Amino acid sequence: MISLPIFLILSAILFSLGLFAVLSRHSMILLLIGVELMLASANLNFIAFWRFGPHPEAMTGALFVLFSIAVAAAEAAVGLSLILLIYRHLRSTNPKDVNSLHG
Amino acid sequence: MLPTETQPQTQRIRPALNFAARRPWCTLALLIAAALVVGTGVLFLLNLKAPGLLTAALMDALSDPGQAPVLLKQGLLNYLENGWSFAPWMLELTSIFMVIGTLLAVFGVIFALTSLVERKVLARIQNRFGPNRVGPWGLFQPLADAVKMLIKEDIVPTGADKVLHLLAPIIMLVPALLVLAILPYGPGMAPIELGVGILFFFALGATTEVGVFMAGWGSNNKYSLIGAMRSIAQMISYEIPLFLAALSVVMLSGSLSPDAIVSAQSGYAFSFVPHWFVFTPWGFAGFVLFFTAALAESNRSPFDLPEGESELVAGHMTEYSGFKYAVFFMAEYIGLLGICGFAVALFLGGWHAPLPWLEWIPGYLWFFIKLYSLVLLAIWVRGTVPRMRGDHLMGFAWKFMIPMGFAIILAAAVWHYAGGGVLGWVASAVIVLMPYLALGRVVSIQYPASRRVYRFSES
Amino acid sequence: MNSLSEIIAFLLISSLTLGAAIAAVGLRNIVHCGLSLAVFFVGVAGLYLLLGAEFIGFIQLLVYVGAVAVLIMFVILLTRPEDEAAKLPGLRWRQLPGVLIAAGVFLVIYLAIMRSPSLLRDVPEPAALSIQAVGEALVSGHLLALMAIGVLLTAALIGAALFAMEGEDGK
Amino acid sequence: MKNPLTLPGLGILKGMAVTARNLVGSYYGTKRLHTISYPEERLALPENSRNFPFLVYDGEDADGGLRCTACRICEKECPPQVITIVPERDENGKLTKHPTVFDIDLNACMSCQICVEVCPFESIKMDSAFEYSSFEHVESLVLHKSDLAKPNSYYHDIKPTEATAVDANLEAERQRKAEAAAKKEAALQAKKAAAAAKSAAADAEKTPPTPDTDASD
Repeated sequence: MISLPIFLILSAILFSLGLFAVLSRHSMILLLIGVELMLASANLNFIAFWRFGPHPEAMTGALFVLFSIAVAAAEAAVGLSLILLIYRHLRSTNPKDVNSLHG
Repeated sequence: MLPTETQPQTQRIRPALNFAARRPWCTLALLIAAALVVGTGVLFLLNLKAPGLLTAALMDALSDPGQAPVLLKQGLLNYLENGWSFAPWMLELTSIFMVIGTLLAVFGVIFALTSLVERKVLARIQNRFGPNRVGPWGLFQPLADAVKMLIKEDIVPTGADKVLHLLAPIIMLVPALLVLAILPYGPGMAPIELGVGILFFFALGATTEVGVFMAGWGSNNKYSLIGAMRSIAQMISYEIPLFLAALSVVMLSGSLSPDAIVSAQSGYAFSFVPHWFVFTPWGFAGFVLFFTAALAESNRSPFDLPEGESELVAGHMTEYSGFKYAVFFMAEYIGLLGICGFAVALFLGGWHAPLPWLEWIPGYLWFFIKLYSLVLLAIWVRGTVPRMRGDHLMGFAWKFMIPMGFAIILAAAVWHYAGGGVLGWVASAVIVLMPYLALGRVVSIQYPASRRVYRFSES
Repeated sequence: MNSLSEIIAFLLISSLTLGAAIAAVGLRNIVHCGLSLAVFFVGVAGLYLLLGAEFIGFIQLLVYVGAVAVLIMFVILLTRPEDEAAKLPGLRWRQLPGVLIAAGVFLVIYLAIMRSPSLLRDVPEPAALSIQAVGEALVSGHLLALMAIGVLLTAALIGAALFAMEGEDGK
Repeated sequence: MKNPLTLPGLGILKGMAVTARNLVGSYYGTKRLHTISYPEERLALPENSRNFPFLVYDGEDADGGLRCTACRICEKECPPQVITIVPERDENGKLTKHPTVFDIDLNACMSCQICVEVCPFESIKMDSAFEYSSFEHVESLVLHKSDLAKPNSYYHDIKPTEATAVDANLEAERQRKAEAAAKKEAALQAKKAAAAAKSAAADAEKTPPTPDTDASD
């Protein structure tokens, strides 16, 4: 009963939720949370494919997730420090306020 | 009323406690009698079916004290299976609950004992008596504390985030308890033999920070929030040296499983020096580093400034009272016990006896003796070292402990490739000592210890 | 992977993950969003454990719950506007395009999954992810990627520290 | 770090040695211990320790022997107004030199000792007892005359020097009074004698003494 499609659908739901947060929420922190959600859903896909794939002994999915986690950590650190920097300049975390290069 | 009356006034204390306080031995005798009656009853009930198997289980356990808990559990399960014809899933559940119950009982007793011993030892260090009122030598003090905690009013601040305020102590306690599940108490006696035990331990340590944050933010109190922020910053900083120190052991034993690491430390050099990692230069340095970082991880003195009374009341626990505070307290102590258990497994040889002719003492006893020695050491340090200042704390973690962690890893690698021996000893000792002296010098120049000048209070 | 206990575990963990994810993107109090994200990460780690990747699961707990979620919470507290409570506006009509796009993406992925019967292959449970094998793979076949990750992490660390550091030339 | 060869962290080890010495040493001998097990053991209170006032009586009779004369000076002087005195009246409604009611409300007493300073009869003194804790205010902490009255021997027990000085004072006062009374008596006698002599002389000069005046003498 529990098989690959269930995990894929779960991760698709998570991905859509993340996408919604990125597109529609008025806070850069929530935007980042959305990105984290999408990354996590991609990781879940990788692990699910590793588990149900034809060659689990190659560990490709698992290793990719390891690297992905490291990259996500770096992304979160840089993204959050950028948010902090923007907040110091503009006293706001709303992406709509970051518009000084807006023509 | 005559003011020279010598009896302390106890008429309004609850009758049961009053009785216990005045007649400790009588109470103890009553408790033992009650336990005997209940135990006999249970034995009688159990004995209804297949008594032979039960006695066999008991005899089995008595015949081999080194494996007694395991044998007793197996015997009881066997008895339940054959005598009471339990279904497999019932057996599984019984087995799980037996382990959980034993663990909770043992660590509950140790926790209660520690809360008393800590106060006694600290008092003696400060040349006081310590708690000695409730029962003989104050032995029932934890009981009185528990009753006091439970009957206190549970206060939730008006502006608090009620859900977070409620969840925080639970989230603190659960990881602390989960750590106990993977400690190797004896040969083959780890409740869960997890291949990635060390990682499990660090992952649980990381989740504690969320609990601290929830407590700090949910209380809607500035002291709580500042204390929580300090606590989280400190825990993140000190997690790194903790991990680095553990990593050296993982590198040399080639496993993340606590059982395998303990097994890697068996045997004796010259038939009296045990092969524990603490008896190597890098291992000794790693142990000191691990223990220091463990003190900081469990927010204990001298790193207890998240709850520094003088400026932050009680840190993230400021707004907690009654049972929730008791849960925090318990989480703190169980966390300390767990982290000390890990130090024992990683560096002090786990359940192995320190001398070959002491091997007749069961391994789990050795484990708990070592565990408790570390707890006593933590109490001793608490009684000695004053609280650090915030910038010193962070500077110490990032400028001293983390570089030392890397040096220890290097030393462990050199030890591995030199294959121990004199060369390994000298090389790894040099690799550990040089950064130690250099960094110690840098740190002590950067944060010079100077006599404090009192501008107003001293004439 | 079809025993009753596993199915119950999957249902529990996946509903926890989903609920936490919905809370993380939908709640109005941003601190609650951050905490829900932490719960979401715990749920994903649980899914990894369920899938037999213990090592990845605990790494996920360590990195995401211990570091990323806490970092996000720190930033939330540091960027809290003073004048108003940390409340975000609720769902509005102009957020509809976002909802529609997300729903569309989900629909596409869902249809793609449903139309690939090859995904339904029943495979035996693979051996648990052994750390020795992972370590050997990391330092043999994937050495370059490992080094690149190391460089990336160092650069990100320095960059983040530089960004967050208050500069000499004002804010 | 003055000496560059000093190991970093040695100070902590030294400190731990000190605490270990205290830990072990406090079990051997009581020299190190700063505290005592209070209700069983008690420290001898210093003689000048003071807490709340009490009333001194002489002799065996706790009520009759009170030195207090119900002059109500202490009642007037008490800053927090915790003393209540009702003087005794005899059957004619005349004030006697004895209190019927002498209450001190310890809830508000601030142990200032002003009552002791102003008492002209050395009657109210400061007690050193301190175990007054109770579960309510009125019954246990408003002390009445019977609670307050303590014999002079108790006063000698808690404050020997002061009590001896007070006794000497009282004795001197008594003697001075007795002397003054005697002097007064003598003066009166002398005056009377002089008057008698004068009148006798006058009588002798003018008239013979009347039988009345003779009888009065």
